[in-house]
Amino acid sequence: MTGFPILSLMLLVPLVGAVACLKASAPTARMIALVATLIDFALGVVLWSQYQIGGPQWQFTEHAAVFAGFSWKLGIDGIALMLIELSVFLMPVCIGASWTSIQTRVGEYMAAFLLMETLMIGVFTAQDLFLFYIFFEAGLIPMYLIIGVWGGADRIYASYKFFLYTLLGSVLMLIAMFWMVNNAGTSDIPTLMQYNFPVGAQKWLWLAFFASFAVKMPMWPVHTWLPDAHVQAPTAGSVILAGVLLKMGGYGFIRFSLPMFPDASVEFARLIFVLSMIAVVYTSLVALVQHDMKKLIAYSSVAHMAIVTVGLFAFNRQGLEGTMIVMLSHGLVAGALFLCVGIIYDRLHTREIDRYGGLAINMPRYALFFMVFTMASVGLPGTSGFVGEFLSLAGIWQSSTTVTLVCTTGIILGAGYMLYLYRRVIFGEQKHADTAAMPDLDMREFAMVIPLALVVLWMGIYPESFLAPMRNDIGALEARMAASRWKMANAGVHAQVKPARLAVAPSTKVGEAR
Amino acid sequence: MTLVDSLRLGAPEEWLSVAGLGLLMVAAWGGDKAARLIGLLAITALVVAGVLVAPSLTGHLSGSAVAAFQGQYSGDAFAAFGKLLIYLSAIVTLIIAPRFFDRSGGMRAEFPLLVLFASLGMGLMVSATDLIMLYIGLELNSLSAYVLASILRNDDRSAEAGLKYFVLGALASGILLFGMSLVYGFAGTTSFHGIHAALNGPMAMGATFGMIFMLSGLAFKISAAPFHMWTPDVYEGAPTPVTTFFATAPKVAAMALLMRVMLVAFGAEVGAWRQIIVFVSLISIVIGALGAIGQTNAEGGNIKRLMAYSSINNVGFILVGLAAATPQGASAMLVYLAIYVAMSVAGFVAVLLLRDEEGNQIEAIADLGGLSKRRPGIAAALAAVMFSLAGIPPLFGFWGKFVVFQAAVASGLLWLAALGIAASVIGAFYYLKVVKVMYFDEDVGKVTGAGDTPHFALLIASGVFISPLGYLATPWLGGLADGAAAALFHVG
Amino acid sequence: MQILFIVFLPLLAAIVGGLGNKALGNLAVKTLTTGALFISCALSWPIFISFLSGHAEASVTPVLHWVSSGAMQFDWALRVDTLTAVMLVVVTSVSALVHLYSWGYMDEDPDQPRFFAYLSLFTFAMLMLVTADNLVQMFFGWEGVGLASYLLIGFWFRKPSANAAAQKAFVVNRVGDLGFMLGIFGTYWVFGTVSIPAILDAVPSVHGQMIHFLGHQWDTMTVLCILLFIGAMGKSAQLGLHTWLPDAMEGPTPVSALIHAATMVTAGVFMVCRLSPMFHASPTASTFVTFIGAATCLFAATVGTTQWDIKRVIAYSTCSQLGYMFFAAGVGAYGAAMFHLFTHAFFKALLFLGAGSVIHAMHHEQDMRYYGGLRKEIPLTFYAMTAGTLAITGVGIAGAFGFAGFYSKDAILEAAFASGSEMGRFAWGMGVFAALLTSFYSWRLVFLTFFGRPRWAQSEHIQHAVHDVHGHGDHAQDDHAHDDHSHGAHGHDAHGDGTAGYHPHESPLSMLIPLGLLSVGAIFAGWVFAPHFVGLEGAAEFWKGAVIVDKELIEASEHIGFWSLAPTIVMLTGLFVAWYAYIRNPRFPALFVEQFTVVHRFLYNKWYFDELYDLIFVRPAFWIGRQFWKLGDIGIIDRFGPNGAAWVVAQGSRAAVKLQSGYLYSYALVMLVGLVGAVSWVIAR
Amino acid sequence: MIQAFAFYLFAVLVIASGAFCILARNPVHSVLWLIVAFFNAAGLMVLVGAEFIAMLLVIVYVGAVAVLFLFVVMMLDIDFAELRAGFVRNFPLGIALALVLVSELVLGLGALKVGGLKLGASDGSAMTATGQSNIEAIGALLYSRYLFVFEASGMILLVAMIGAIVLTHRQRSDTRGQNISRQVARRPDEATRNERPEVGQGIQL
Amino acid sequence: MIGPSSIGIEHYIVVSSILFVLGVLGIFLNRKNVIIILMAIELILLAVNLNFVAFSAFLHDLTGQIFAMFVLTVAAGEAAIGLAILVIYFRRRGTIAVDDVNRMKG
Repeated sequence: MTGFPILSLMLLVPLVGAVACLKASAPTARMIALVATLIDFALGVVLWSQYQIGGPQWQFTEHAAVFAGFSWKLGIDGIALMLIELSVFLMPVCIGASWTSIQTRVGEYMAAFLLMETLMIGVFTAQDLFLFYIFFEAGLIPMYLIIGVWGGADRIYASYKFFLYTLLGSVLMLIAMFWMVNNAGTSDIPTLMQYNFPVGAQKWLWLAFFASFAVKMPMWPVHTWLPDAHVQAPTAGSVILAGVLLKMGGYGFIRFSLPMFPDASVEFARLIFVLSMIAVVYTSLVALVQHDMKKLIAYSSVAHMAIVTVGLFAFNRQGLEGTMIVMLSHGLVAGALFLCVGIIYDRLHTREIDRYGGLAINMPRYALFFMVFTMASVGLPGTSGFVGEFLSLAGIWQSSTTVTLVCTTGIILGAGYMLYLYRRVIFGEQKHADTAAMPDLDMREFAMVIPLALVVLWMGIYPESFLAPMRNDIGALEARMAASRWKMANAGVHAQVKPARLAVAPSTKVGEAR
Repeated sequence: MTLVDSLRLGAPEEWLSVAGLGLLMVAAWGGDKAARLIGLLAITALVVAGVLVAPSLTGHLSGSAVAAFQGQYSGDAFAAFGKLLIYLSAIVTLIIAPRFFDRSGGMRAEFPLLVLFASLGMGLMVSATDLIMLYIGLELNSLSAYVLASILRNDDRSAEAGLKYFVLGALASGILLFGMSLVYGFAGTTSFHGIHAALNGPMAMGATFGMIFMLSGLAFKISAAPFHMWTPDVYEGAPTPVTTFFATAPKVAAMALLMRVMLVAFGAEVGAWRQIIVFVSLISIVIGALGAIGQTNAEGGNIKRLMAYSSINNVGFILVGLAAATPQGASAMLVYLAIYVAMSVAGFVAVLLLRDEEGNQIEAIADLGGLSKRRPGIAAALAAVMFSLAGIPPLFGFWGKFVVFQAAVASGLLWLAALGIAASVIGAFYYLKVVKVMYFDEDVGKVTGAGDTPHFALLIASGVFISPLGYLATPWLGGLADGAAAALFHVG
Repeated sequence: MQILFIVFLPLLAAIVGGLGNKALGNLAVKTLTTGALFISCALSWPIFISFLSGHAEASVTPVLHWVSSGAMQFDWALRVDTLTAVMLVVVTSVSALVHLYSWGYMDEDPDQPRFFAYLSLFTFAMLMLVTADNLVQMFFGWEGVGLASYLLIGFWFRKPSANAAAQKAFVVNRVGDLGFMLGIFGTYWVFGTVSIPAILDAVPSVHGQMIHFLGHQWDTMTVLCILLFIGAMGKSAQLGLHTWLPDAMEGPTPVSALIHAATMVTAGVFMVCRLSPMFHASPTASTFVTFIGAATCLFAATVGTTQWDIKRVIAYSTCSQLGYMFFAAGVGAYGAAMFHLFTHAFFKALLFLGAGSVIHAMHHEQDMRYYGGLRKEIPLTFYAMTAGTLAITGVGIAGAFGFAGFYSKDAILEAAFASGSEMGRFAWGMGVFAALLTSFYSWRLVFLTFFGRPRWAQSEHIQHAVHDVHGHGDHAQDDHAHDDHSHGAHGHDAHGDGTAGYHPHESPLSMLIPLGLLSVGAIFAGWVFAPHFVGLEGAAEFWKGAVIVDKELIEASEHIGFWSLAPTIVMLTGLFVAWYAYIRNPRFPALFVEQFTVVHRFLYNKWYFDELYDLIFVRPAFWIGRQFWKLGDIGIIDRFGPNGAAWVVAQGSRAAVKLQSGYLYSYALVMLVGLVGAVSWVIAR
Repeated sequence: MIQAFAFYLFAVLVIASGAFCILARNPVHSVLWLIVAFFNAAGLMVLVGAEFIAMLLVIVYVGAVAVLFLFVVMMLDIDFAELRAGFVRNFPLGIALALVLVSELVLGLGALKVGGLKLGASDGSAMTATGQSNIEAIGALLYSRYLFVFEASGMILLVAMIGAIVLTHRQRSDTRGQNISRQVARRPDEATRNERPEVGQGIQL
Repeated sequence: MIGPSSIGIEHYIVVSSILFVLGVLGIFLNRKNVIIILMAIELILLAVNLNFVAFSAFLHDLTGQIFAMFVLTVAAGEAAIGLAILVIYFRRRGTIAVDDVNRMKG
């Protein structure tokens, strides 16, 4: 790679934009925000094109020891790359979503969002444990303000819950980080990913990290902040919350919990499985009975994130790769669904499902896109939702069939609640005059949903684009987990009963060896 | 070491004494009209004292090279670190005072003098390596502080604050003294190093009692629970510049003193006091948080009281570093103190800038509603202070907690760290509440008025320091703190 | 290359037509989609014929890389072999005809481009399904047709019943898909691949292996096959997962013909046949398939005898016929299953389209009680329906000529009988009894509809049509409002003949042509293709291993002697009973119902499956969901979690405030407490 | 024997007068009891040979501090009748705590006698030289070794003075101060004015 | 001069401890008068001085007496300041009852 600090630049651009927005008038602030996010998106595209698939594990690395105790160390692997792409892709959409719906304190709003972008990219690029933590945690502030200042009626409760819940989760992680750095003598993430902590300590460390990531994901039963936060946040806030912030939890698992504490991960896999199974069924059923569109989608997010966790803790190639695709896909799809809700919310200012109905009549284009995202959400093959769910569930089968069965029921329940939502909102007769009078998508809204829909289909039809950069990294992780499982099984700690692997019939498609 | 050498090491205190006496003359002849001039001169004197102190900060001298007056006084880097922070706080106090006192008939000429003498006393505190020196420094500071608290003698709250502060302070110094007498008796000496040498091995019950009493007395000065009760009332009642002073300089001095006593005098008996410190630390964190939440919930919640509880809370965090009882922990405490001073300054300066249409100071939290619309700059600064106090990255306040907990974990105090940091979440609640009032609530239309340049300069300077930019100072700050802490642990 | 066009032309048409919707206009979209389908159809037949003549070999056309995740690799690829070729012609032919039919049937619908786009989209998905080279692509098609089905059932989305039916179809299918997905996972786990040929090659190596599933050890192939079969059950509406199919009749009739009769619902059969080596390797799974098929066959037939809705009768008939196919596959007669699929596609599409024509004529009245005497009004439809009925009831004389169903159904029943297994005999019994019922309800349909006196007057639809001068009433969409019918405005009281002054008209040409072509298929498909599909000599050569051809079974089934006459006998019996009950003695059904109220109610209410599912799945799901939400999330997690913590903190804060009483002595006391505490701790230590 | 008698006498008296001091209703009585306590404490100090401190106690405390207290008590003009009697709310708890503390101190410190109360060992740098009187020895130490602290304690007294003045000194508006320099600097032309009023008009001031 | 032999140091410690606790009690058992609180503080300091002097004697070390002298000095200053504060408080509020000193709380 060139020595050009492109990652720092990506962090800097939104930050500069944020500062500029603070004092700008509303229209200027919007333009600044849009331009800044688009520049970052362009940089993201450059990043992707420059990323060497099969190259070194860590690319675009930067290092500057300007701080005491930790250093400014950036760098990405394929996994981080993909999540960065997701972030920079969603940000312009978020700005677009806020274009007209936010009318008060626009400058500050845009600044908060741009700050958010910096922090999100920071989370995915940080290669120093503490730098990661700072980015990870700092995101709370802008999000708190976004929910609290521009949110709905119950925004205060929601913002508190969001903030304190996630804070409580992550502070324990900080303690664990101290211990790790103390023990390993470095806060360098790539080094720590190879470091073997004592098995006894791994458990506590794992639990501490788990506290943070489980809240962030969120996993049952610490998910209750999510519906509140989503419902109260402005549209773009929900988009970014569902699109990127939840992914930080998954990213945390894949970057920290698994490679750093492989033995503990193996031990606690069962816990994860149980929580995830509950989450899938529980939150899906809860989603079924919601009256508030955003709440419904929020609960569905919890269910989808449960697939992520089980996929991760399958510790195999399909599970891990599937998980990553689920995360990317859910980022796009849940984001898009929140966007769709936002679009009609802007028109009618209610999220009550019963207030809508028959939108297919006056908003056919909207209905089309909503359908695309609904189908992606229920995991229709050909959309991004399928590839991820399919791979991760296929991965889990190799760990536990019971878990697979229970988690796969998510596809039934998911179809149930999403179609029920669709049916009540889009189909049926037009029950209210104001609903019937709502105009179809305008150009701005088109410009937001079309790219999302295209990427959703792209990821569904040719996911190789997304899988290829991550392949080696996931391969390395899989190898590390496999070694640990072997170790644990030998120690008799966690011997999963499974039939001996049958002779693999030669595949007609010859690919790389497993 | 000759007396001349000793006098050279004690130059900052000597200079401040001389300057104080000189300014006293000015005050005697000039009266209150000369108050501003005296204030300026006092600032100058403090700056000069700072210049005198600065070399030893990086001098890396330790041991006998910095021990003056037969080992009663130390001019080491640790003392220098503390003194610089103290002088800085005093300077800030003197800068912000005149405008405040304009509302109540102008600043008294004695005000800068008292600040000066208090600083002198605190200088002695951080330099003290002997119980007598400790006591004298402490009392010099305390007596000045009692007067400062009640200097608005036409104000009910100020008088009450002074009274409460005095009575409880005297009780605390009584306890401290009793402890010192026991320590003296059972160690046979008043010198810190002597005590260290005497108390090596299983500790006599009497000495342990003495240590406990001393600890209690000092805990009062740093307002650690359960010796914190005076803090909210005094913070509220004292004039705001004085509160600013209380929140910064004496905290630094008393904490530095506590560190020296615990780590030097009782440094061989860590096992005897660590658990007490752990307990005090945790209970301070919790009580501070709970009390502050009480302020945010109550109708008449007062921002100064809130800051008081916040200081109790923060002291709890600082003590986590003491529990570590390592150079790393000491260094962390110093870093935390430096950041805490900046946060307090920023917070109180912001509070000072808030006035209603009639020019009265605004102290009720509820009156901050809509501040973000009326005075976005001040609101942003106050929000930054709040998030920083809560220890949310990327604000610099996080760094203080960071180093302190890192030190605790490094010395094996995993549970303390876990509980402490978990309790910090409770604290986050009230900081959020203030932000909520400023940003989410309706405009109550009370806040107006503008500050003058010095205030804004201070606000910006401290604001920048607690902003993420502060992290750029971490190597520098950490280096100085490490040096200072190392001096503390240098035996001999 | 050919195959690429066949598959992707419909997709292209769907995309262009769907997105171009308003911009292109009705005619353009209709032409485009129908044209694309006819081209596909035209391209498909040569492939079929080449397989028929034994020239073609199986081939795979790669399209695009799809996913590779470790050993889990699969591409978008189009496989063409005999099985595919059969399906290709079925799908494209029926689809093309249905497209054409819809020109007439949907003529007055305001939303035609959408309809045609959906139809084409469906065709694409179905083609992807049948050309799948790997299980995942098959699943893609599987779900794709599900989506299209969902969209088409809910095409008239203003009707709540249509929406409910659409959702039900999707969700119930998902239950099956759950099994299918698990089956794919398991297959991948066992074979390390999802490529169908590779799996089928490896089947023998797994023989006798055990697999760990849900905490127990099972025979590998049995588990996999049953899981996969659950998928098939969902899609093919087998007993237990059949409930969506009758409701799916809420969709426009061409949809019923295409999706819910000829193609999509047979996907399950196709899948079983496609994976026939797997099923063949597991006797247990095959038995299970047989049982489900036989049970469905009988169940649906019994229900079909009591329904009044013309489309529902045909729907249950479909369900029943699918049961035949499955138990054929279950006993190992995959060729017969496919053959029945093939012939069924023609005659069932024909029946549906015919019914559509009737409905069209009867102004969207679907209740057969309000039909009668239509033979004279719409003769062409009558002939077509009769041809279809002859085909489904299996009229024919062995060795001479028979309608399509005669060959395929007989082949199935004979194979079942010949299989020798107990389950095979059971299936045979069920099948024969179902054949009796089939004959009865099919002829019942014909008699009720076309014979007897008109009973139209009681129909609200007809009355509506007669009275509503303005044509379009509040049925903006589903009401085609045949204004021309109401011209002349005879008062209904003036007519004592039950017509209410209504004159049904024969359907337009665009609808009649498909009827005609399908009639040809229904009449001759069996006679022409039987040797290839199920013939003793032709079959192996024809299938070329695409499905397992059990020569012994075919051999044996040709020698079952007297028992081969059973279907014919029951067919005639059914015809007679129907004739007696609905023409000779029309009061007989009422008497029968009176006599056997319970049985009738049981059958009429479809064995109460819907009610049962509502009771044990739907309602509990909502109830539990509400409990989880209100009691779990709000009542427990929030209450004892964040809100509980907040409460504790609030209490603590209150206590802290109280402690800060303002009194000096309290403060001193607290200090003393601290001091004493510390001293005590030291002493106690 | 006589020492022991003196010790117990002084000890009992100092404790008793201390108790009366805090329990007396009338603050004047309290001050007097305090003085008694001081005297007895001084006696105890004399018993151990610290004559100078004992004298200091009497002179400084009784002579200055206690008198100051009396002065303030009188000055504040408190309506003693209004002073509420009785004890505070947490009286039992307070007493209990105090008892616990006393017993802990007495037992913790005094009980060590069982094994011999082991005091620390002085380093001998501040011992009384032979033949040196108590006051001489203290003086010698104070002005050499503790010079710096001694000076600093002077600052404390200064601060106390400043503090007391700052707090209590009032510029009385009803008294007229004399400004000597102004009086001296006053010139005739500032003080007098030559006016020539016209008839019928007064002087305009 | 009475040597340590006749009356042990522990006697002095006990006396001073009791005196100390009496002083502490004086602070928080009293709701009548702030002046008494100030006197209680003086009692505490007296106890401390007693301790210092006793230890000094038993250690044969004058530091304790020096310390006691400083304590005396400071106590005098403290008394002055305390009374001054009391005076201004009384001027403002017209009372020095301890019960009334609770304008600020919470």
